[in-house]
Amino acid sequence: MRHISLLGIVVVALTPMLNGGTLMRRTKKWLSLVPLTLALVLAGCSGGDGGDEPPGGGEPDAQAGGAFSVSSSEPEAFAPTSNCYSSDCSQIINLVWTGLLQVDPETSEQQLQMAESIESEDGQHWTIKLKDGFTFNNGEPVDAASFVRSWNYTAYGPNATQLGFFLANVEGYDDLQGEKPKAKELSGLKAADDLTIEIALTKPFSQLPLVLSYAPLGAPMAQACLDDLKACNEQPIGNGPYEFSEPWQHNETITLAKYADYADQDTAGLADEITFKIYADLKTAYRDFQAGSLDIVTPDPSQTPQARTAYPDQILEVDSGSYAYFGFPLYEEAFSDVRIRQALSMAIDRQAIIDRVLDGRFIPALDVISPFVPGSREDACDTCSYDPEAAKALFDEAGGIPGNKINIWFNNDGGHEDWVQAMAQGWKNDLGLDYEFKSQPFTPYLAALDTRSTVDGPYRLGWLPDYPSPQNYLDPLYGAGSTNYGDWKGPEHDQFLELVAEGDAAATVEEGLPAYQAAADVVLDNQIVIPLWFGKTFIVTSENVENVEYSPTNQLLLAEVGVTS
Amino acid sequence: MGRYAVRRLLQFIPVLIGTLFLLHYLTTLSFQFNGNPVRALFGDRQPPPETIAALTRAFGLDDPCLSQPGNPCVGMFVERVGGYLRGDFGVDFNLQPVTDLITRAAPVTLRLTLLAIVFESVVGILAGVIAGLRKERFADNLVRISTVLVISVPIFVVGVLTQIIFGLYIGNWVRDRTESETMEAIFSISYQSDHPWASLIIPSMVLGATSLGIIARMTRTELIESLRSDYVRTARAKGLKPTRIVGIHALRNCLIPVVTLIGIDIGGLMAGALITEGIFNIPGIGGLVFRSVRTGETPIIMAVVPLLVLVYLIASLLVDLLYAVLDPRIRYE
Amino acid sequence: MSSSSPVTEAPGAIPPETPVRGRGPTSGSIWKDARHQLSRNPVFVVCSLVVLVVVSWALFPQLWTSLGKLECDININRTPPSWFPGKTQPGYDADLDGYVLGTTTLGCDMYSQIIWGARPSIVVAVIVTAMTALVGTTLGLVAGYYGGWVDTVISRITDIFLGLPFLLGAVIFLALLKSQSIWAVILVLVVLGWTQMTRIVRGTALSLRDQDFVEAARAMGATNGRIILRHILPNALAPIIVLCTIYVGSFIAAEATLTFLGVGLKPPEVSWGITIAQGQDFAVAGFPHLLVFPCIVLVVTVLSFILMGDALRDALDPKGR
Amino acid sequence: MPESDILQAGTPADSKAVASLYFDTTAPLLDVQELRVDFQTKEGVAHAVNGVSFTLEAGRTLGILGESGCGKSVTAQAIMGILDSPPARVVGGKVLLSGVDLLTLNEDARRQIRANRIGMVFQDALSALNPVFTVGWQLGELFRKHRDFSRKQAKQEAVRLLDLVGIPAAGQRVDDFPHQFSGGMRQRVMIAMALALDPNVIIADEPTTALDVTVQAQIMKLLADLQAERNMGLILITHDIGVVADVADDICVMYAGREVEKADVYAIYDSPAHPYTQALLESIPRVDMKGQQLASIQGLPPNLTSMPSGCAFHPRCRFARERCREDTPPLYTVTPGRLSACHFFQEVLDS
Repeated sequence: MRHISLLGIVVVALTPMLNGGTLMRRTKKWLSLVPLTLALVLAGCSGGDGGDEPPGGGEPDAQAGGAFSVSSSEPEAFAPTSNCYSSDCSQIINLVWTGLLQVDPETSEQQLQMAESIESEDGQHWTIKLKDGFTFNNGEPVDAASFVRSWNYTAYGPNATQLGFFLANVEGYDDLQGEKPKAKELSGLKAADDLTIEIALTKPFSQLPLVLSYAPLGAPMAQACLDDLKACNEQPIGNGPYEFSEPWQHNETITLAKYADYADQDTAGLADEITFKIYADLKTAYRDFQAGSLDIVTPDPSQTPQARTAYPDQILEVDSGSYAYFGFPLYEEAFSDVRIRQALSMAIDRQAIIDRVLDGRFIPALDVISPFVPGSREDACDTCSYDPEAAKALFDEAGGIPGNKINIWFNNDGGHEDWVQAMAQGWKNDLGLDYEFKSQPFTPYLAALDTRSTVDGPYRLGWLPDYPSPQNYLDPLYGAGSTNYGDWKGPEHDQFLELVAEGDAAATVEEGLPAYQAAADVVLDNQIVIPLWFGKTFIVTSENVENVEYSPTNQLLLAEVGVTS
Repeated sequence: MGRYAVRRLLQFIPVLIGTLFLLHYLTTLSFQFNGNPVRALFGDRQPPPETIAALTRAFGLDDPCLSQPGNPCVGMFVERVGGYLRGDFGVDFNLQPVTDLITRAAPVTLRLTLLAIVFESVVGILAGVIAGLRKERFADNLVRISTVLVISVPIFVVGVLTQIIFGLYIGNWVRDRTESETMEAIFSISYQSDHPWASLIIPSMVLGATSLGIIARMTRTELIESLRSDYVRTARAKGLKPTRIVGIHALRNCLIPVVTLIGIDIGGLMAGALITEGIFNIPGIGGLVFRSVRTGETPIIMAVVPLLVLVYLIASLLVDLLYAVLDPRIRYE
Repeated sequence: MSSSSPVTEAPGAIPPETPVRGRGPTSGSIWKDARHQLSRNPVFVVCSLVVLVVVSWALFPQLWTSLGKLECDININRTPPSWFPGKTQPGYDADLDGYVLGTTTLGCDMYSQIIWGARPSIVVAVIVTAMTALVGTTLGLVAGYYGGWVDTVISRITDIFLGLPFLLGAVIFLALLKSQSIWAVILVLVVLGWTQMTRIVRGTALSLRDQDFVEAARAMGATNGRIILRHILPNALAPIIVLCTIYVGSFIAAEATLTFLGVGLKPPEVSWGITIAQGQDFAVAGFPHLLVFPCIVLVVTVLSFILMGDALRDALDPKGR
Repeated sequence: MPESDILQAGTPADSKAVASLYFDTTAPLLDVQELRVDFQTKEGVAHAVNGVSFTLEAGRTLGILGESGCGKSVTAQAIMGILDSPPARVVGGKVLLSGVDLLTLNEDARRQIRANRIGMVFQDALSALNPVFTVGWQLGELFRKHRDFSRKQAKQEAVRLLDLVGIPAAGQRVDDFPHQFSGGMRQRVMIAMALALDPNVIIADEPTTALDVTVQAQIMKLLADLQAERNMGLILITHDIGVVADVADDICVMYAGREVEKADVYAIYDSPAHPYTQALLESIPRVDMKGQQLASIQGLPPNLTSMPSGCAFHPRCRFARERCREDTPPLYTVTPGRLSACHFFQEVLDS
């Protein structure tokens, strides 16, 4: 499964992999989006575990030059960049385009790139001044018009871009929607002069810069590109440290070379050439790595044990913030008793499943908030540890489940079968509960969940946070948002909503934490879901490359990768 | 024969329309009962309805009949076929024209298929001849058992094992010893676009393995029968060399059904490449259709599958015509 | 004939276009001779024994294993049996007692999984073969005997389904069905599998239609139905039976392949295909026994069916003596 | 053997010339001595040919007569060296062609004897001709492979041969396929093929069986004419005693893999010296015996794997006595040049 994070979206594309893909296949990178709320939520989010990486800022000591290769999946599109939604795709956009600003990987501070300044008096009207001297690969200057052009294209309804709705709060957005829109350009967007962009929003929104730092959305568009989108898609015209050295070899390779005229030496790349080899199946990629023809690879989960044995010193494993859980259809009589829900949670030997089935690529969840973000606790959930006796006692006390059989719901194209079966087998062994799988492809699965009545048993879901805030693990999952498929309501739910609102209203994240934690407790005490585990990313690097690092926002910093002779 | 060919060509039309409608109805039902696949692009989070609507419209899935379960959407079908006649095959979920996807994938699959056919024909016929000549002896039993083996071992097992043995073990050994890029490409793990033929050799062997077994078995049976025939006895009485008797007189007759088999196989191989393509990371037709089935990208299914049916039909027509060439006793009216 | 599809291929031993030789009216002696010849054919005897054993696994799994269908312990998963050669991955090298073939990906006893897995595999194969034979024989006889527009319509429909590549077709149908029960798999395999049988039976019927004994029956005023049932069918039976044995073998393999592609049977069903599909990723990355045992069983079973079909064909073919 | 060595050395083109150097022109053209052929079957060893001897001189015609399964065709194929082995195996005897024992030659030398020195006409021309090649190609092949002719030359030869055997419009028919010819024409093509390289001996194995009576006569006449014209030795194998009557000089009657009577054609027709020959003669319809019951031979030929003891014919013989069950009759000399394998040949002659 490809988890693709957009600002606020976990896009779980159906697996392109032959074997149904595997759990959390592409969880590795949070997109550049993440920073968005980093700053929003705070300054002090020292992030997940950045680990002991070299001190920040500029160039690490890795040497320049050379070439290396990375495994990737087929990107969606480069023209417009706003159709690019997978992490593998935006990884490439990050190298080929430079947007207005980025969030510094180490310090989480906003670093202006194309922008000279981004200012607003009221949070509603913004003025962006651009630096002079930057050019696209084809020589066009990177000017105000190039950004306006890009966003107008993105927002225009009939263009059907995936990210268009990110601009929904720009004035005039609604006029661009529908089958026959009233306007072709956002009325709130203007290039006042060559280097000045003026943006008018429908209401104040202080995080606009962070939204714009999301590379696929913030990338400018050359006029030549708009004139011939098709050509531009095959041979993108960017303004970043790297450029396509040959047209996009679909499903085969994308080769980037350093863009000679790139004006900002601080963010220029190290290696001369980066090749993305596109794979439909990660297993093949790893075997190519074994054969020495790849430098950075994400092995298939099944290859993890072997990779650990074969390349113990070349593995990079970082918390990713992804979160797997099972929800309950609370509208079903059988699951209305909290003791049943607790019993089911306690009858899962999370550690054993992680160790034996998932090959240690996860950590057991003892909270609904990932340790990746502040506010997570290691003892929040009393009923998330394996305790078969207590589970059985509780289960019997509550009178069990009618028919002594449950249907387990999950999508069958994400490689979840094995661990779901291991989990269900645990229920059978410990609670004597029979089970049946209601697994189906993602589309009908979501349709079934959307009805909030079809699903009659625990259902699997995963979450990849959009920004590292405890709030992001709470509100979108159980709040008034859309993934409350279990239809949780009633006084506890009201209490939960109040607590989240209280946290949201706090001045800083730190101050909001107690409220968020209390909200999490409401979820856990009522066992609204069964928290399972939090993910880790797992990559293997060859001896050919050095300084392969993840940013605290969980992005692979490819421009900083050096090539050893 | 000309009139026969024309009549057969005309019969393609109902078959193709039938295939198209079958696929259209299946995908329509899937949409009606499984829901809008566009929704799944956004995963857990519900995007604004206008975004879903815009994308659905762009993908040509906005026909109101798609929300009426059971409705065969004939109007939509007519519209679609009309589009095909104008050369418009729709776009995928990345808004790439389906024709582009096919023109990119088809040559690769075509190369793979060609290599597979060469491999299965040459090795299959050779093995069959050896087995036929050494009937009931060691070579025969070896060929018989090993051909049944390649038929009965699931192709995905054969594929992965081949990849590991040839690509990794033998491949690493080769890479240590040669500078030849072609050799390295032959023993590479995955498809190399720089070596569009060499790197397809081993995958084509995997792809052709199953048919190879069938061809070998068939050649063997036919050859044994042929060697018992009167005309082979005549050829012997003519004082011809054994190689000529087997190679010209006997084999020429055996080849008729074998060629039929190979011809019909062309269509199957192109599509059957699905698993092989997946294992060796070959960006061909099989993977394209598989992906589209998974994501619900109807335009791809609707364009590629009838194309494969067409390839099959043309192949079987060619085979039938070839049959008449190979066997002068057959005449088509 | 599609190379990717085990189903359409294996029976290829009898090519669809092979003209089926018209035989005279079947006499009991062909079958008697065949029985005599088969009982002395060691290959046939061994293969029948294998088939018998596998069928008994499917019918009475409890006779062969005391373990239940899914008695698994994930704490000992992926462990090869102690006698298994080769290096074991650290953490999976437990010296297990009572697990002669080690454990599966989910920690079930490999041996009992194989025994329990026989039933769905065999059930799918047998039912699909029976249905295919029924549909294929009926349509083939009707098309071949009546000819004309009936033949044209049936043949064109056959073309549509023959042209649909088997694996792709199955993937499409199963994805659209969205149900992955054993019945869905059976349905899809039948929908895509009837064509070959139809073509072959049609060919036989076509060649028999003008034979003297059929003419004679017609001259004596037999109805079409009676001619088909009493004269054509018995003579077409031999190739049908041979095809069926080959079909059973290849449908077993087809089930495994579909399961591998993620559109076949699903846990908690236990089938060989599932065991292989679950194990194969890990098998090639350090746990070979996960693939070796179920594959051997699958291959030996399929092999047995196919070789049985071969022997049967040789025995029934008067020219082969 | 020196002969074989040199034969082996010869190239196809000159093989005949080289080989002929060692052929003894004074020796009989074809001298078969005590030929024995066994077949390995599941039921056991079948003695298909059980010590057959005969001699053929140039310009003469030998008819070999017998029911199906009596070993006629096997004898012919053993002479040609085209038996399928396994299951067949020549286990004894000699086949001397102008003094050279063919059985001792290596396969390559034997191959060159075929068509060059011994030609063969097969029974069913439709199946004996390769269905997928034109007759011209099949005829020309002989010249291309044995004489190194070019394709064009070979085709000319083919036309000439077709013309020779009386196929009308040979120049056009040369590009036709066997199935496009009528039965008689096909048989003519077969004969042309046997004649092509001017062999010394032609073996015609039931050349007229599948043809209707008028065509039969034409074919037999063609064979006889060609034989006379070229002074070849002709072996005519048939079960039809009527066919050989007009053409053959000598007759050899075979039963169960053995010759049972050998004589010139007049003697045999006049008064057979073996009950089997007698029975065969009685089974042909004759104009002068119109209205009478047509006799047929009782019973079936014996199973070659379990031959009856003594005389193989005794279970079907009306003259059979105790002795016939015990003693295998040798070939008695009835009159000089006339042999019969019957203890009671005199009795048969007299009847």
